[in-house]
Order: sequence, then structure tokens, then C-alpha cells
Amino acid sequence: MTLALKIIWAFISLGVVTVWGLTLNGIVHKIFARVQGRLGPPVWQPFLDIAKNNSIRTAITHGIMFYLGPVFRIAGGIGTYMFIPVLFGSAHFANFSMSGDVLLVMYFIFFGQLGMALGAGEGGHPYSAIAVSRGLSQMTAFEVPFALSVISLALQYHTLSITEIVAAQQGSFLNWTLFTNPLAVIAAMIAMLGMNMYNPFSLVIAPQEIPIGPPTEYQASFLGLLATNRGIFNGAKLVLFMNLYFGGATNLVELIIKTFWIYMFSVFIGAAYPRFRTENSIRFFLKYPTALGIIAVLLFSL
Amino acid sequence: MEQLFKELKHHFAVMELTIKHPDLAFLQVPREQLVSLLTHLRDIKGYTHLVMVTCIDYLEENTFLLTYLLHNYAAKTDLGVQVPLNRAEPVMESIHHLWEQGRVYQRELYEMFGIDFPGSPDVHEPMILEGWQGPPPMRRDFDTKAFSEATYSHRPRDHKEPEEYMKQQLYPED
Amino acid sequence: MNDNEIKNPDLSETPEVETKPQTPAYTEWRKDAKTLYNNGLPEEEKDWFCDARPQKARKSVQVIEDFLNWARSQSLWILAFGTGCGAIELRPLVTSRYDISRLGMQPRPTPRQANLIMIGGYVSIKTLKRIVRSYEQMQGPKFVVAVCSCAINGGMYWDSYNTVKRIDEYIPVDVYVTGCMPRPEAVLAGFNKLKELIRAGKAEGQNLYAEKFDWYKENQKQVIKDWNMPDYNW
Amino acid sequence: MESLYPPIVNGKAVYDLNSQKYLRVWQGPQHPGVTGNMSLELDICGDQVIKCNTHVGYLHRGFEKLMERRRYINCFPIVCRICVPEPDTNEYLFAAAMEDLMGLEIPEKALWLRTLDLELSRLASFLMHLGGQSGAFGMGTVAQWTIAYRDYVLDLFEELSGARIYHMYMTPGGVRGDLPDGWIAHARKVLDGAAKLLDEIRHVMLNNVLFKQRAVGLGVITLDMVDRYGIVGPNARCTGLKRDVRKDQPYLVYDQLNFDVETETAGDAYSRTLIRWRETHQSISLCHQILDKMPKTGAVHVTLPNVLHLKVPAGQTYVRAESTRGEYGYFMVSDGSEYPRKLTVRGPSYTHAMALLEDLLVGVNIADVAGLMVSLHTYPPEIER
Repeated sequence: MTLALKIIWAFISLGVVTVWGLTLNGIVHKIFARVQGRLGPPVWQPFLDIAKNNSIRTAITHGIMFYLGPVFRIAGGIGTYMFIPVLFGSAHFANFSMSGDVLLVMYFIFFGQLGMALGAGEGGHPYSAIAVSRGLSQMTAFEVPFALSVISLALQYHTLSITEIVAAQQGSFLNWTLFTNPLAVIAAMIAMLGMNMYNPFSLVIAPQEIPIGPPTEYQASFLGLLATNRGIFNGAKLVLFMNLYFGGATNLVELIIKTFWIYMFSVFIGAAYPRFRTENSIRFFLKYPTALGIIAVLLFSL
Repeated sequence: MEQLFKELKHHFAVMELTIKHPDLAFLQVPREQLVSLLTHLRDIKGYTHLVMVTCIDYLEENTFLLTYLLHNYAAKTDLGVQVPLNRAEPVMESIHHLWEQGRVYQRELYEMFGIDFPGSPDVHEPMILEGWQGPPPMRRDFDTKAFSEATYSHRPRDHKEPEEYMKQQLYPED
Repeated sequence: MNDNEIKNPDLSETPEVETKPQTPAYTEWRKDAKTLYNNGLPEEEKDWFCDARPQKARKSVQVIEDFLNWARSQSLWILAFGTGCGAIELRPLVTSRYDISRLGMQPRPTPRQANLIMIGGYVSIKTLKRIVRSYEQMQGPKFVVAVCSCAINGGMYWDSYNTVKRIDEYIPVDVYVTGCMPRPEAVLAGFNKLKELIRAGKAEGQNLYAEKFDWYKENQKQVIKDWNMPDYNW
Repeated sequence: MESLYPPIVNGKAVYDLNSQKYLRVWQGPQHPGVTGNMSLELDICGDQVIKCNTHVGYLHRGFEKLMERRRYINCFPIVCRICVPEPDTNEYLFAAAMEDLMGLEIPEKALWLRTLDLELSRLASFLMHLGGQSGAFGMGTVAQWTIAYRDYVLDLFEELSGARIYHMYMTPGGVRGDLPDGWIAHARKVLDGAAKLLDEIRHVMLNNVLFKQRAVGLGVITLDMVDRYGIVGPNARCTGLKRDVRKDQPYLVYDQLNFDVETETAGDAYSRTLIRWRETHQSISLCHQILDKMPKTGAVHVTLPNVLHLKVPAGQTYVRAESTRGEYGYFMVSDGSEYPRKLTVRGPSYTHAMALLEDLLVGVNIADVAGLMVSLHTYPPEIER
């Protein structure tokens, strides 16, 4: 397949995952509302919000970095997604997975948040500054178990390429990493709780404490861009986790089902818990999930 | 109450005692002796709870009647200590060292009645009103109706005075 | 060394004369008001704020504008600012019985992202100042719903010395909801009415504020005595 | 190396804001973590508060001035506006102060109905507070449940008095009307549902690990602070003191009902929440008792003369009642005319939110400011009136 076709198909799959990620956000709002006994917003509410945010007439900027913050964020999201094979065995939905591996993807996961931090810092709002410090410290905390579990996977499958990791899990569902390397999966799933920033790890956008964190100063099309990226980034994360731990997907239906349930794992926890304090959250991440990750690494390095 | 009043008479020049209920009485004291009396009541007589501090404006007698209401949790009695102040130069000793919330009450009293409490922490800071120009609003000689009509623009309405109208509707006889 | 320094004061420095920013009456500087004169601000703060006056927003093609209006009406974000008694009904509004998230509305904690400010009841002078600031910080087409009769004509505080009697002299109001308190159903009806106005393109409070900016400022400065904020804090 | 935090000189932190180490943030008036319309001016170092100033007055309407130029019966509709979430206490206290000055004896059934109304309003206010307490720690679910359930209690008020929020039910000389038909059955259903909801709250909120982790040891009120700051109500009871106006100076029919004062000894936010959770149960049981023991028939109010020209004999009095926040008092002075001479409202939030909060917040992590402030259960409208 020529490079031009690859690029075209990559953008098609990007559109697919954007729509699916935004729909997931709508479903999540619906689920939260149902847990709280409400009817909840319609599932397509995220799309309406994006349309509204782009229809705002005036926009305030605080400088170059303020502009570039959302750009970096969405660049991180797209970059994360571009190097993940979406469907195993499909030449169309393979993105550029042949040229990148897990480490590149993890770098991109960092990248977006760092760019966001810079932009929010230039926003000049004190709550943004506090939230940036919270978010970065928490991110460094939950990256530790995630990296450990990825290392354990690399030791297990003797590779870092996502495609080969997925290929190694094919056959029966007993070949999934979930069953072959459960400790690493548990550590990574707990790290994903921190990534998704639902309770109890919603330190960054804590409405009652620092409303509402980094995007405090962002409005209009900036916010629209951030909301779009939320869809892309969620989708990319879920596809990555599905590929690494849950045996990948061979068709879109399987992808939708698996990513949905992976996401619900953090949503159901978020609906029933209050919020951590920053130091408690960091301690939590550095305690149990890190220990599990280390054990997982040791198991496969022996 | 009478017993307490007799004991107080030995030390302080307390003026007349008015007993409203068995557990609620008011007495007046000259402003020089107020703080010592409050300290005495708080430390010895067990009136440890400062319920509130308020001021009654007797415009015709040209006095502020500053009222400190104390509560005794043991005997479950209230005692209101009232101090007549001259309306011309209302200055009172501060009690913020006896009760922490005294400074809050004193801030409000300075703002609402213009009673000064020298020594009370940030008593001159504006607490409730912001950018208030004009007399202290809670004084009797401040006419809030005239002030609001002069300051704010009211939405016009049909000129049927509700009070007169309801009177005719309800009590046509008087 | 030290006592020398203490003995002879350095005559090189001239004593600094404190120049407090004089605040002229609004009408004086209003005539040549290409840019705003942010009076009342300390000198070092004046360059923190831009001096641009609010401009009337340009409209695009009618068809696109209709679609955008529909989108705006479908996701109204309320500024979570309980200005008075009416705020007590904002909480039931987001809970299960009258669930405004069905209508795509949600409370936002920051004025930057909010489109709708709900004036709940009476507005004291101190609150009016914050309302003006919040309203001017809101972006885009912004809408105001004034709930309770106190915001309409003073209500039962018609003779109070600290509450403004009609809020529409200080910020443009789109929809009023009468009553004290209005039931949540009434507030919901007001929100639906606002949606109709937005879809019809009639809720242009932002442009009205930009047009009659001088008049609004004059009214605001008549009641807000200590004006220690920029005149238009976008 | 020198410490990050500023030196403490006789109780006050000495620091310079212009040195880039400290930050001044405003919480409120437009802030979802601040209860009502008030604002906190916080100086923070890192994420720890080193100084707090409370700013109130955003809701000032000058009630005490307005009442001086209104007749007694015209004062009556505006007193309930003083405290929005719990207006019945104001209504009762205003009526009680008038009756105390006039020497009115109100009929037996009116006493019971007033007690019922007060307890129901306590229930509604407590439900709102529990929701706010959980929401302040980020658990929006319990907040949604309780505030949604509060609406059913408001329905009872609506059937009883015709208004949801401001039910001018307790007029001077009794109450406005008797219970409507079928109200008691409806009320019992709502109360049972509230009891069920409280059990769910215990499982989800009070036994939650993270909630305990954040609330335990937060904002400890010690025993010696109680009298110094004039702390009343649950904030005083959480230090172990048995202080409840309903027991100390029983008003209405509280001496005929059986309940005991809930106390804790820890003095932190968690014990305050526990006390309020138990008192919500207590209000439910009290409502049941009242519905059982209440006389079925009888007059509910005495007929006053022409209320527009009602003259109250000269004198001054102070009446108090136990609201959800503690002792709530009215000090009324009459000079024998148709207008009250002076009427001062003693709101319990007054000292809690001004003097106490400013001192409790020092040294608190900025993440806990909202939780601590809510745990004191302050309502700004009754601070500035």
C-alpha cells in the first residue's frame, strides 16, 4: 500500500476514533447521570458542545504559548493515536504502527500534557498554575506503574512493537496479557485510572477546589480544540490498552466493545468515590501499583 | 437574678435591673465599668458565652444603648448588659480580648452605627458595605427610603399605593 | 559605619510625592473615548488590562448564523454564581427532578467558558460589581436570565439602601422570571424561552452592551462608588 | 536551608507577597467550593494556606433597617428571607418574640405544628448540608441524591403552606392553617424514604475510605475554643459538649418529645458530619413522634385585632431556638408603637464564618478549604442580613 493511501486511511481511522471517543464521553455523562438518578444529557452532547465552543464570537488570548497549548495537546493526542495499530490484521486501520513502538506512544502521552501545562501556565490564572503542578506530579506518579508494566510486557514478548505484542496474543482469549501477565495488567489499569482523571484522581479539574484547573482561561475555539482532543486522546489510550493487554481487535465491533468496557472500568469507580488529595494520590500510585509492576517485571526477567 | 444583682451592686455602679423572665434580665452600667463587669461576669459568674452585641438608637434621648447579651450555660440564664453612650461622640472600649468574635461585632457596629472601638483589630476595615459614602445606615436619622429613591432608579409602576389599597380592601371601617 | 548612615540622611533622593490616580467624572473623559481610560487602577496595573472598548460582533451568512444559533441554544453553560436567594433553586435544577442537563445546560465554574449568567434575586452593590466583572469576562454571545422579582423592580427590598432596583440598567437582560421564589419549573420555562430567543437570533445582549456601553458604564458608576477595576475587563 | 514557610511572629505569619514565594488567591464569590455568596482571600505558600480573610456583605439588604420602618405584620414576610435554606427558624423566632412581648398564649395544637415545621425544615437543611459536604470532597453523587430528595420534603411544605422555599407558615399568634387531608400519610412516606437514603449515605459517604482520609483531623475545634469564639450547635457538640437549646431551654413542645443530644469528641470535620447525620435521623424520629402525639383537633391560631395597627407593648426580649447551625436568636425591642424599635438577628453562622473560619483555615491544604468551610455549615445570608 502506498504512503498516500496509508495517510488517507490513517485519517479515516482518526475520524472514526474521534467520533467514537466523543460518543464515549457522552455515554459516560449519561452513566454518571444515571448513577445520580438523573436522565442526563443526550449522548451527542459533546458534539453540540464542540459546535457551540467553535461558534463563540470573541476569544481572549494571553500570548503565544496560550495559543500553542491546545495545539500541543491535540498534537499529542493525534501522535499517540497515529502509531497504534487499530485493528489487528487489517492493512487499512494499521496507521503507522510499523514505524513506532510503545516507547514513542508513551512519549506522546506525556507530550500533550506538557504542552497543555505550558499553555495553562501562560494563562496566568493562579488556579491554572496550581492545577498544572498537581497534574504533572500526578502524571509522573502514575507513569511509574505504567512504564513498569510495559517493561514487563517487553520482557514477556521480547519486543516493543505493538503489532507484535498484539500478534502474540491472538488465538484464544487465554493468550491475552490479562491472563498471561495479570499483575502488569492490574498495575496498568490502575495507572489508567489516573490517566482518565475521573474520581478519585480528578485532582487536575477539581471543581470545588481549583475551578477548573488548566482550562480555566481557555474559551471558545481553544476549548473546542481541547474537547476534540479529549475524544481523540481517550480513543487512543483505550485502543493502546486494548492492544497491549486485551488481545487487540480484529474488527470494529470488537474494538468498540472492548474499549467501552475498558473505559467503564474507570467510570464506575469514578462515580462512587470522592477525590484524593495530591500527596495521597501520589503515595497511592507509588505504593501498590508500583509494587505490582515491579513483581511483574521480576517474574519475567528471571 | 436578684441575688446576682445584689452581688454586682457591691462592686459596680449597676443601674436599674429589669427582669423580663426568670432566665432573662437586663441591667445598665456606665461605660467606664463595662469591660470590668464583663470580665467579672465571664470569669467569676460563669457567663461565658457572648451571645451578641447590638445597639439600640434612641434618637430622641440622643443616646446609643449598646447591648451585650451574655449567656450562662450552667444556670441557663441570659443577662443583657446595656451601656448608654452619648450619640455625639460614640466611643467604646473594645472587648476583642475577651471574646474572639467581639471584633467582628465591633466591626459591624462601627460600620452600621459609627461607634468607634479603639484598639479592636481592623475595626475600620469595611466589612459589609463597600464604598459606602454617607451616614452609618442603621442610625435612626438615616432614611433608607429617601436614599434608595435618590440613588437608584425604580421601575415605574401604576400608582396604586398597596398599603392604602389593602386597607380599603380589608378594613374599610378604619 | 551604621551610625554614620543613620546620622546624615542621603539628600540625593527627593521625597516621593504620592500621585493618586485622579478619577474624573465619567462624562469628562467620555467624549474622546476611542480607548478606555482605566481610572481607579494603580499605575503599575494599568498595562495589565487592554483598553479596547467592546465591539459589536459581526454576523456571518444567515444560514451559518442560524446553525450556530441552534448550536448555542443546544448547549448553554451557566455561570455557577449564586448572586442571591435564587441560587437556592439552582441546586434542585441540576438534580434529578428538574434536570437541566437534559437541555444541554451545565454549570461552569469559570466565566470564561460560561454563556449564561443567572441573576438570582436581589443584587447588592458589592455583588453588582462582581456581576459586572463576570459578565464582561464572559465570551461570545452571552445571555442573562434574571430570576426573582427583586431583580426586576426591587421586590420587597424596594426601599433598601444596598440593593439595586432594576438590573437591566447595568447589564442587558434577555429573560425575566418573576416570583419570589419562582418555582424551578418557572426557571426552566425561562430557559426554554431564552432558547427560543437564541434560535430566532433575538438574544443579542452582547451587541446591546457594546452599543450602549457608555450608558451602562454611567449607570454602573452611579451606584458603584469605589471603582477600583478596569472599565472593561474583557 | 531556610524553611519554605514564613516565620510565625506572635501568632501571625510574617511574609512579603512581592517575593515570588507566596500567592494570593480569591475563592469566591464566584466559586463552586464556597457556600453561598461570600469570598475567602487566601494567601497560600505552596498549596498551604498561611492567611485567610473572610469577606462577607455580598447579600446585605439591611433587614434591621427595613424592619424599623415596617409594621410588625409587614416585617413578617421578610424575616424568612434572612436565611434561605432554613427560613422557618426565623419565622418562629419573630413570632415568638412578638408573642413574648405581647404576652400571647398560643393554642396547644399550634405549638405542635410549629415544632413539626421546625423539624421538617431542619431535615431539609441537613439533607442539603450532607450533600454539600460530600460535594466539597468531590463526591457529586451523594450531593445529587440528597438535594434531589430534599425536594420531597419541600413538597410537604408546599402542601402545608403553599410555598416551596419561603413558607410564611408560623404567623404571630399561631400557624396559618391546619394540616391538609392526607398530609400525615404523605409525610410518613417521605420520612421513611429519608431514613432509607441516610443509610445509603452511611454506606457510600461516611464509611468511604477516601472520605475518612480527607475529613478526619480536618479543622479540629478544641474545647477551649468554644466559648472564646462563641461556637454553638453541632460545631460545639463535636467537642463533646452537650449544648442544645432544645434541651437546655425547651421551647414549644420539645420537653414532651424524647431525644438526646448527639455529641462527638474528635472535633474534626468527620465528627461534625457524623453528628449532622445522626441529627438528621433525630429529626425524622422527632417528626414521627410529633405526628403520633399531636392533638388531632383544636384551634391553630388566636385571632389578633387589626394587624395593620397592631401595637406591641414596650419592652425588650431575646428568644432563641436551635437551628441546624446552632443557637439562632432574635433580640426585639419595642417602644409601644406600631413599628419595632430594633430587631437584631443573631445568626450562628456569624461567628463560625468570620472569626472561627479565619483561624481554622491557617495551615490547611488548599484542597481542603471547601471541605472545611462546608463542614462549619455556614450560610452567608444570616451573617450580613
